[in-house]
This record gives sequence, structure tokens and C-alpha cells, in this order.
Amino acid sequence: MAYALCFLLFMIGLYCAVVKKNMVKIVLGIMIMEYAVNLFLIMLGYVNGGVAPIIDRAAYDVQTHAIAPQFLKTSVDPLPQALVLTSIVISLGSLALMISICIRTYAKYGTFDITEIRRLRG
Amino acid sequence: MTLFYILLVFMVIAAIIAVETKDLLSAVICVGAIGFGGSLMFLFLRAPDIAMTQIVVEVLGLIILIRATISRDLTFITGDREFVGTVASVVILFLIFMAGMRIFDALPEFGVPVFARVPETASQAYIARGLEDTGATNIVTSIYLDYRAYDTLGEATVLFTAVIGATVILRSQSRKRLEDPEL
Amino acid sequence: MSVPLPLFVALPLVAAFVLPVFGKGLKPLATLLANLVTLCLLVMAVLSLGQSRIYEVGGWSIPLGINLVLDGLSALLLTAIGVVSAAAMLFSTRYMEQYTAKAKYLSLFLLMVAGMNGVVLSGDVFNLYVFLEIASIASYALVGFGCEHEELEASFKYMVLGSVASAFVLFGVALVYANTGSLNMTQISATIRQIGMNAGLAFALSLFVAGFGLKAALVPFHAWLPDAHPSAPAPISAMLSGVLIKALGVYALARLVFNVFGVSIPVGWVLIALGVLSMVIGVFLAVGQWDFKRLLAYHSISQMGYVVLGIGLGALILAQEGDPLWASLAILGGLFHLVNHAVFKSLLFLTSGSVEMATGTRQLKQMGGLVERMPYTRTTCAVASASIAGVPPFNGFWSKLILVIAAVQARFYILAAVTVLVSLVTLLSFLKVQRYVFLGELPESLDRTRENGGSMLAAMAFLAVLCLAMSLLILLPSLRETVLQPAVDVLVKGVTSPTAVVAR
Amino acid sequence: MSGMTVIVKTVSSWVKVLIFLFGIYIILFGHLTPGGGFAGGVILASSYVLLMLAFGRRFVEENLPSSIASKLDCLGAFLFALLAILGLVLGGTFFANFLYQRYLPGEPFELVSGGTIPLANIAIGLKVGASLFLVIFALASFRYDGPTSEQKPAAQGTGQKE
Repeated sequence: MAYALCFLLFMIGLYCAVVKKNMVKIVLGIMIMEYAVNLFLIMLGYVNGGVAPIIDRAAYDVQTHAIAPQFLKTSVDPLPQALVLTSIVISLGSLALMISICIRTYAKYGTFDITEIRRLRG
Repeated sequence: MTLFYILLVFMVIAAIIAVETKDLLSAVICVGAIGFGGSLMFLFLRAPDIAMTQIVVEVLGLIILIRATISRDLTFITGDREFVGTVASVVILFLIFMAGMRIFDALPEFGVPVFARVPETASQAYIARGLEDTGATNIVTSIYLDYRAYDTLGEATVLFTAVIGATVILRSQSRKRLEDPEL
Repeated sequence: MSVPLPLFVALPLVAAFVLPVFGKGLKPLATLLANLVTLCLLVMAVLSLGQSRIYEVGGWSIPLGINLVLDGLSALLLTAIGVVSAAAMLFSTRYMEQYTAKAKYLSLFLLMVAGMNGVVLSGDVFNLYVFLEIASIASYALVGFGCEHEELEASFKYMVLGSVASAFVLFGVALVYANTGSLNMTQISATIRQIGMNAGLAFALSLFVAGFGLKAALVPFHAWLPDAHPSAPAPISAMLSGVLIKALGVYALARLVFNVFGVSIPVGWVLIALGVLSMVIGVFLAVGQWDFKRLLAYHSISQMGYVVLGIGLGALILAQEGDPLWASLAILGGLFHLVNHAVFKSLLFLTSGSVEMATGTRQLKQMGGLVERMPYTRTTCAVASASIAGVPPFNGFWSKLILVIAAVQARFYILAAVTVLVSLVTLLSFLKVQRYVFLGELPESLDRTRENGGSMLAAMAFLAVLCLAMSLLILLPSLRETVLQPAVDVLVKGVTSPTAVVAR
Repeated sequence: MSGMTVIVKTVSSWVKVLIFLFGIYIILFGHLTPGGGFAGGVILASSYVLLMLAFGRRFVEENLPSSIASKLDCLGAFLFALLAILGLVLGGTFFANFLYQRYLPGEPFELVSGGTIPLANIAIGLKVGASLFLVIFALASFRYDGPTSEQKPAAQGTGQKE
């Protein structure tokens, strides 16, 4: 059910990107899609009653270099978190570029309406 | 558990408002709300790194987005593209959605991670050996900057590319005058 | 001699990081450096042809770290990228003088090359996504490089569809991780063989087909290409049509379908359908075009159809457990056409850029009689046109011939007929180009047109010679064994390909 | 954009220092606590964004010219790539954590631990901070003077296309 809501969020973003005719709205749709995927990845790694994958002094034995078994059992999956860190940055980068293109296009055409920005045809 | 559902429903509602509202600025703010909702969600999902990153990115992203919308004579471009196209795409999206719902049958219930089902995944090794292998107590950082540092190089490059791209797109003059044939 | 694989990515990246620092006075040096880097990449790629090895980044063994895989297919793509980028970079040296911000252009160009090399070498699905994004974002910016109305519009359209495609790919990666718990291609394919395809994996595969299909501009997803490719500066058009849609689209799709998920009958049919649709619709849309570059862009869609058709035919025959000989022949045709298309389509875009720079227009009807003014450009353009239309003895002929033979042998007579028909229409379309651009009467306005000299001609001549020389790749058995056959073997062996075994 | 009121200016000139310090802290302790180069870099950039909002674009341009920010951006990216290449040279493989494995293992939970990870965090922080500052600066200083200033006469563009 939680995954389904996440997928719904993805589809709302896709709908916005496909159907809307305001350039900024389209960008927002793409952002929503990216949020949904990031959320989905993190949710995949969640452990019921888990702890964050950061070892604190209590969970580490300095003499034997052993990590407490409790931590091994309850830590959430760290891999998706590393992936999402990367993908958040990527979406920020593409957002910046997209907004630059939007602003520049607005300066050229004087509108955000993509049905009026139609010089290329055929 | 209910907390997650409340937050998720909040995000979905914010997304619907962002998509359907007529005012561009409110749409942007609603997307900000989704971002902050997501950030809270990350915090409760035991991903403090992501929560922190998400929140700072959200702030900057909102500034960028508001820059695009503010001080424009907002022309309230609402509505969709052609009617037939809209209906067709809605039907297609609905079909994709129904097809996509089936995939959740194959997934385990929420709260059981992948590595609890599949034996010998990398994740278990990261948790068990991360500190010993890399010396960082934050396992996410040890993956991000050591095991999968090559991804991070790519990610830094994406940002670099986007910045160069943005400055290129926003530069004031793009072509030299070509009247001079000896150029 | 074996080159450390990360250098294929690190070298252009480091150069791209350094280049923007170069100020105005150092511009010739920056251009020289960029040219050296692309040349170096070409040499490295040629040296790695026929090799096969795995590189574990950071020294972490397979499930922990990311690995880079060099096998026949990656080496082939690396070489294609090397050839086209070296030629396009040489061409840019003079062509890009008409734009400002050249250092940033060079930097973006190298970033795009680095992204493509990264995609081609990656053995990890998430890493593939990251490098896909580098190459795509650099290409969005480069399409809009001119900052005029059309360029910005095309760039926005391209960026939106490209970002949707990337989101699909990322969602697919997430679903694969959810079902197999791994990101490494070898491990994923091993797990899939163990647990079988379930609904989640099938959905992930369809997301990949849609995402990479969008990047490759196959027909239902082709809307952005005819706008984006002509709007970019000519060397970038050559890069986009020449290698970007192949490395990001077709290569990634083939790699995932053949080596990760394994071929199946429905996927084979989907690929064939996409290929045939692209071939036919692309060519018929191209015939009616009067804008030189736009016409070339539609032909890119059509020619990518050939590639996907060959690969799909191979997948179908393999999945039906037909004769592997015909499967490998079909794949050979597809892959050979891929490299051929890289060469002749980039050459065509470069000639169109040369013509545009000399005449100031792209409209076919406003040109004519340029054969006297630009004899060299005319020759290279004729070579490339003959190549794309499949006139013997140029390289395009051989790959199309192989495709037709494979289709006939596998008893897909209709496909063979369609292939020949599309080839004829292509020939007609390029006769039109020759007729309107180079023959006929020279209009008054173009009286002062002159040939562009120096580096631009050198780049075009290089590619034109390759158009002829690449026929040897198929005719000389020794070359075929080192260049094409390893690439075909990687796909034919599928999930049991040698690199998949070496990786264990 | 000449800036906001005196109250805003005074407060933000104090707060900016705190934000900057916090960013540095997040970067340096990224391998021990949540955060890291990226989050810290964004925080560094946002301290300048705050200045830009409060004092106006000119003020920031005088303090941190975009040409310098651009060089910092390149420097950060280059340093990170350099770490990777040093791994190849000193540690045998690309991105090998050569400091941790060969030279400086350090103690867990100490600042000096994790080998190249803190260095990578610093490089990324520098890179991210500079590049986000650049983006925001480029967006803020893009002059939009209405469609007339840049728009070509409409007839020229439409006439050529078929």
C-alpha cells in the first residue's frame, strides 16, 4: 500500500509532465516524478523498528573491533540511501538547467505556454 | 506506520494541488511542500543523510523555481493541451498505473528490506564490514565516497555539467557577428 | 597494451574540468588540448578492440564496488565514439568560431564524450544511469547552445522528454534492486535466472524499453529528435545522431535485454516492431523535408530502425531457439549498421554544417549549383549519401545486405522486402539532396560562396575515407574477427556471455 | 535588487557567519555524522544566497566574483578527480582509498579517519558550494527586459520554415 501511494505520486508527476502546457508546470511534474522514485528507493531499504546506518560508540567495541549484533540486525539498508544521495543531486542539476532554459525561452517568446512556442514543425 | 501513510497522503494531496492549481506560485510552493514532506519521511525512515540533503536542496530548488516564476506577468496559463491528446494520454497513463499496481504483488510488504530476502547482498556486507574496510562510521558515506565513489564522481560531474550548461544558456550573446569573412 | 579502463572516462573529465579556466588568450591552447584528448581517446579505443576484461573500481570485489566491463561490444562502441568525436572536434575547431563561449563548448563536448564512454563501459545499472545523465545533460545544453528561438524550444522539448526517460530508467533500476537486491549486471542476471521473471522485473524491463527507446528516438518516442538534432551546431548534430542515440539508447537497451534480462519472444517482437516502425515512418517523413538538417534527422530515425531491427531479429531467433548462425548474422548486420551509421550520418551532418556555414541557409530550395563552389564538400557528401542509401561498394551496402540475408534466411520475407524498399526511398531522398544542393543553377545570392578550408575539410575527408574503408571490416576476415565478431558474440551468448563468466 | 531593510541586512550579516561555519562543520564531519560534502556545500552556497537576497546582487559580486566562483568550481571537481587518479597511482586502482589502506588508517570516531573520505568530502563541498552559487548567481543576474529586447521581428523566423 505504501509502495502504491509512491507509485501514484510518480504517475501524478508523469501526468503533469505529459498533459500540462505551462513550461514551469512540466518542470514541476518531472520534479514530482523524481521525488517519487527517491522515496521509493529509500522505502525499499526500511526495516521495521530499524536504526540509521551510522555506527555510534555504543555499537562498536574498540578493543575487538566488533560491531554490536543488534546494529547488524536492525540497521536499515544503506545502499539505497547512497543511491538517492546521488539521484537528488542529479535532479537538482537538471532542475537548474531546465529552469535556465525556461527563463531564456520566456525572454524570447514572452510566454510559458508551450502551445504558443511552436516555431518548429513538420 | 500510520505516520508514513499520513505523510504519503499529504504528499499525494500536495502533488494533486500542485498539478491542478491555476496559480504558478502556489504550484511551486506545493512542490516545496512535497519536498519537505519527503524530507520528514526520510527522517522517519532512518535516513538522516538524505533528509538533510533533501531539505537543503529543497530550499535552493525553491529559490531557483521562484526565480523563474516571480516578477513575471503571470499569465495564468491553465488548462491542458489538445482535448483528444489529453484524454488519450490519461487513458494510457491509467493503463500504465493499473499495470504498475500489479508489481507490488511481487514486492514484500513495506518494512522488510531487500537484503532480508535475498542472501548475500552487498548491503549486508556494507553494514558488517563498512567500518573496517573504509574507516568511516557513517556507512552511507563509506558507500558514497569509497565503495561507490565512482558514482559520486559522476554525480559531481552532472552538477558541473548542469552549471556550465546553465551559464551557457543564460549568456547574453550567443553568436559573433559573421559579416567579416576573414573571421 | 592494455589501457586502464577508467582512463576512458577520467581523461575527458579532467580535461573538461580544466578547460573552463582557460581565458580568452588561451583559446587556441584549449582547442588544441580538446583535440588531443579526443585523439587520445580514439587511439585508446582502437588499441582496446578485441580485448575483454573487467576493472574493479577502488579495488572492491564484485558485489561491493562498481565494475567496468570491456568486452567486444563496448570496444566497438568506444571506437565509434572515438572516431566520431575526434572528427567532430576537429570540425568544431573552425566551425565553432561563429559562436561565443568556446571554452565552455569544448568542456561540454568532452563531458558528453565522458558520459557516453561511461555508459558503454559500465557494468552496474545505477552507474549506467549516472553516466547516462551526464551525457544527456551535456547534450541538452549543447542543443540550446545557439540560444535562438528554435534552439531553445528544441532544447526544452528534448530536455523534458529526456528527463522523463531518465526518470523511467531510474524507476526501472529501483525495481530491479527491489527484486534482486543487486545493482551489478552479472549478479542481476544470475539472480534472474534463479528466481525467474516476475511481474516486477517485467515492468522494470518495459520501463527500460520505454526509457531507452526515448533516448534512442525509436518511432513512438521520436518526437524530440527532428527538432533537437537540427537545432544543435553541426558538430553536435553529428555527435548526437552519430553516437549519442546509439550509446545511450540502442547500446544500453541491447546490453540490458541480452546480457541482463535474457532474450524472450515478446521482447524480440517488440524490438522488431519498434525497428520496422522507425524504419518506415522515419523515411517517409524524411522524404517531404526541405530543411537539409531536418531531413538528415528523420533519416537518423529510419536508420536506427535498421539497427534495432537487426538486434530484435537476433533476439527473436535466439529466443525461439532457431539457428544461432542466422541470429548472429542478424546481430552482425545490426551492429555493423550501427557503426556505419555513426560514420556516414556524422559525415552528412558535417557536410550540412559546412554548406550552412558557407551559404547561410539550410533550405534546400534556396541552394543549388554548389558543385563548382564547394567541390570537396560535394564529394564527401556524395560518398556519405551513397553510403546511407546502400550503394555498393560503400559500407552501408554491406550492412543492409547482411540484414536482408538474415531476414530471408530466418523466413521473414516481408521484413526483407521492407528493408529493401526503405533503402530505395532513402536513395531517392538523397538524390533529391544532391540535385537541390549541389546540382542545378547557382542562385545569385550564393555567388560569393567559398569552400571552407582547413580543419573542417580534414574532418570530412577522414570520415569519407572511413566510409569506403569500413567495407573492409566485413570483407577482410581478420578484421572482422577482431572488430565485429567479438561484439556479436557478446550479444549472442546473452546471459552466459564470457564477461559474465569472467566476472564471477 | 538593491537589498532589503536594515534589520534584514544586520541579521543576515550575522547569521551568514553561522551558516557558513555550520556548512564547514557538516563537510568536515561527513564521515562520522549525517551530512557530508554535498549537504555542506549546499549550506555554504546558501549563506551567499542569503547575502544576495539581503544585500542585492552587486554586493555579492564584489565579494565573490563569479569568475572566481567558476574557478573554485573547476578546482573542486578537479581535486575530486585527482583523488581518484591518485588512487590509481598510489593505491593501484582508480578510486582506491590509498590513505586508509596504506598511509593513514586513523582511529574510528576521530576526525582523521576514513582515509580519503574527508578529503573527498572537502573537494565535493567546495565544488558543490561554488557551482550552486554560480547557478543562482547566473539566474539572478539574467536580465529579463521584456520580450521586445531580445525578440526578433516575428516575420523573419516564421517565413523560413516549411
